[in-house]
Amino acid sequence: MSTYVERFPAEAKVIRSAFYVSFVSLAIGALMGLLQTLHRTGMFEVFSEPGTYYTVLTTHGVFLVIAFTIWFLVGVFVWAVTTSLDRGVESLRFTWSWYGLMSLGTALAGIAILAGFVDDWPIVGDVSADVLFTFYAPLQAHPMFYLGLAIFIVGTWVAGVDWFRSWWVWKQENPDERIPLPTFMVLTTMLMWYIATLGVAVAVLAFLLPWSLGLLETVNPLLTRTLFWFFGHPVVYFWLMPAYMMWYLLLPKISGGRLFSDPLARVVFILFLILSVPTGIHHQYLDPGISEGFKFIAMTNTMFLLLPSLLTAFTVVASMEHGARQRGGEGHFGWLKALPWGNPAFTGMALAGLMFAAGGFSGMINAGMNINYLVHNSFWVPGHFHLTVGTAVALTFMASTYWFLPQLTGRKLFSRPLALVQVVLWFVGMTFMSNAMHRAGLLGIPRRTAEPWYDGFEFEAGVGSVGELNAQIALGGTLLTLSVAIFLVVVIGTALNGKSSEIETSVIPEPLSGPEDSPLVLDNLKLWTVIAVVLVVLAYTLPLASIIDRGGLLGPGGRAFPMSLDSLVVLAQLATEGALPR
Amino acid sequence: MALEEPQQKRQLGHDEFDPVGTLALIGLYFLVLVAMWLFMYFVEFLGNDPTVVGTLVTGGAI
Amino acid sequence: MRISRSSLLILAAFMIPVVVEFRTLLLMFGIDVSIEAAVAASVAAVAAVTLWAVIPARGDHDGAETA
Amino acid sequence: MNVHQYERYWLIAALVLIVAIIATVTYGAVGIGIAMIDDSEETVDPDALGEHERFSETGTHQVGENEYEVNVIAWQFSYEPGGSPDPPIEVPAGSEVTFYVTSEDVIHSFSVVGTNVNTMVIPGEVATMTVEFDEATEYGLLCNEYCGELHHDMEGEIIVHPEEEFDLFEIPAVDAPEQVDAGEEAEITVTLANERHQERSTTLAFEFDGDEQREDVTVDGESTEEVTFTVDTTDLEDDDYSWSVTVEDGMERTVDESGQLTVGEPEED
Repeated sequence: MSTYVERFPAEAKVIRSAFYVSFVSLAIGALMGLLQTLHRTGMFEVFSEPGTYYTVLTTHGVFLVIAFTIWFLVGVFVWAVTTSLDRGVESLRFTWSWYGLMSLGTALAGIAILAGFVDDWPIVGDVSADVLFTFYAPLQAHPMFYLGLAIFIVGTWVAGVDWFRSWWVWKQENPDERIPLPTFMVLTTMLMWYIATLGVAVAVLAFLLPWSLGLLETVNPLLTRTLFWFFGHPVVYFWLMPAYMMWYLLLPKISGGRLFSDPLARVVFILFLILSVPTGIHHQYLDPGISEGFKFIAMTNTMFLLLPSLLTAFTVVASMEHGARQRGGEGHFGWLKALPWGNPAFTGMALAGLMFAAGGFSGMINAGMNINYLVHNSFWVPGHFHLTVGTAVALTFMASTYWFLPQLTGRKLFSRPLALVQVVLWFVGMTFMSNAMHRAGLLGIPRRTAEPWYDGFEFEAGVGSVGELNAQIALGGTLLTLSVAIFLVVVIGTALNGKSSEIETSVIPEPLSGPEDSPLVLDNLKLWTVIAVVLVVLAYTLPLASIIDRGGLLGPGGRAFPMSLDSLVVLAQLATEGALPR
Repeated sequence: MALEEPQQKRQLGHDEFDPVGTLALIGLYFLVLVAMWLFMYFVEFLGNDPTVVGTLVTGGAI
Repeated sequence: MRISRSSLLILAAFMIPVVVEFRTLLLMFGIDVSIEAAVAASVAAVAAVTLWAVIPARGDHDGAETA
Repeated sequence: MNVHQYERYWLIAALVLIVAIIATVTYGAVGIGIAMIDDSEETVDPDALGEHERFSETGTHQVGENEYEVNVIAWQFSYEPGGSPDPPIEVPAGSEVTFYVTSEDVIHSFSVVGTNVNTMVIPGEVATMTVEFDEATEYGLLCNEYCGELHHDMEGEIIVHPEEEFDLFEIPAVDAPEQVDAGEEAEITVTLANERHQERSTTLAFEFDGDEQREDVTVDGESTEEVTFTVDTTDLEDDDYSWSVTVEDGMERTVDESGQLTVGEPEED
């Protein structure tokens, strides 16, 4: 009984079901990415009506960073809790209930977005949600979008309850044991998530949903925006912490070594819990209505949030080095050759980590308060997050799928060489794309823009030309799409593969320095939660109070601008007003 | 390609293992970070004039 | 093979950003390398590494163990 | 807790890096004087910007020796002034310019291409930025925050004129008769205001029935001059004639006034 599916067949089914939703979202999102990259670089005029670009962009953003990532990570968390506590979920019905809630939410929000591709629907009329991932009011989506989002998030809350419940029952039976590391990681991540999602829950339930239903006439755009970023920054750690978890648990094992330090892994996750949320204002460095002092505080918190990532870099690389040395690696750098580069799960995660080192750097620039003038909302920003969520997280998830799938299905991976080519292709494609995006951003080329070419001026490339950068971006984006296609082929191929008995054991080796070396206080989740909440209160009370005091709960401004206006009407209005020269 | 089974040649315990390779790699990373930060701030950012200044600091005099 | 096929693949992948960014670096110092030349250089570099990997090293029989 | 010696080194290096980054940014703020967009302005009602003290008068205004204020309204999908159909934003070189930018609809940005002048524009809030423009040049202006279907068309221009060529003339009033009897002279008196704080000269071009009269005028700083153009109607038939007066100051922004003069008995409708 070594594979996961043999030990927990019912849970394996839950995880597989979550993964498959995740992969379908990945396929849809990746296709949208291809359309965007070709259109906005001017390689092909994909959209005859450029407004469609924003429907595509919303689909790309929401399906990838919300659906693909979160559906995958809930699957991983079920795996982590059940294997490390060595017990199945307490109630399968309960588990499927959060699965159902999340599915309903995904379907509602997804349909609202995809409906934007068609101008008019019978009976319901115009449905769309071209508001992008950030849905800044006063741009307004169809109520179904906000409702779907809310239900989805409630689904993740219930999932968290499921895992806390497992841990609680386990604790009653094992009162003196340390929380196993994988469960510890799940619980701290979920605590962070509960705090973080309060912001978006308030924004959606108290303001945006009633407003989209016509119950409120106006909202305060700065307030809903601030509440979004209260959630919008920590959500990146909700994606990242499961990727870190893979690096802490799977990378050492696959490298043939052991985790370097269990206590430091715990410290890292605690730092994420307490520091992730009071940082969101760093996305608002250029927002009027928030004082410079609050921005400075957000920067300080954000910079200290580098610490857990920098610590992770050391611990994870050291664990890999341990594996490499056990496999006979020598020298200061020679040990790198002894790593299992032929294993797609290893190579994918190692390359993801490497690209994250680069993404970490551009993140430091983003987090710098005044240097933000240089890069804010420029193409630099998507360059950055395609390295973080788009590679550190996405490539880690894909690579770990190559390890998970055989565990979850009992079937051998369809094709290791193809899988290896897939992860390497991602690395190459992303190198081209994100490099050029960063450089294009420094020229002032904006993000989120269908056709970033203008009548009155041109962007001046100090080095190279805008055309070269666009070509690199389009080439990179195409390679990435190809990579996703290969990934899906491997997944489908594996699902159709025959059962195999040659699958390696799912047991994670003991860390070099185990939990017995770490102080007990690290496991005091109550304490860390209280500290996290206090820090959030300190960081956010005054800015929020100031925003409400200045503009009021429901204003100033914030009259609805529904994104379901017929585009032809808008165009006609503008043409008659002579507002547009083109 | 060979089926995976770590071809372990030796066992290294906690005390026998010094992550000297990691220290070397991460030391290089540190130098790259510092150099890139200085370049981005002082060359790319401060060289991208004009920049938003405070009226208090300049006192309105030029 | 001196190194395994997978190692060769990784090595080739690593060379791509190096060549691309080396061109950017040269441009910053005023040396303009055309795209064609950069592509040719990267193809040549990958070919050289492949050749080096495929031609067996004298007296080296377990060089392909790293996979 | 058992932390390896090397990991301790790294922990210290990481903390040093973090503190050094914060120190650099602090130096930029305190040492160089780079200010952040902040909450120094009161909120405004985006639906009533026409009645707002500042935003009812968009455009450039001189407020000190070398200090100017530019009031801009961003809207779906242009800037007033800055983008079509409005003229570009015009300021003089060697000046300190404070932009006050707000939005009358959704969230936009006001981003000067190739510079660090960049702010979000949020309805209800006013973004202020003080910028020193040293040289005469032109900058592109764009919106880098998705603001709707035609977001990618939202652009504008900032022209920095040489200081000695920059004018801020207005025509606050024109005193012109609506009707004169045939054969009489009509006097049209144009009040020309120089809103710069320095004395400026310009030319007024007056056009009446295809004939042009030009008059060079010099106006003291922050004051007005009256210029009178005389029209002789001796040879004109009874009819309605239109006139216009234009300030020829080389600015992109056109300052002009126009009206009608009826010669002879007004037609009774």
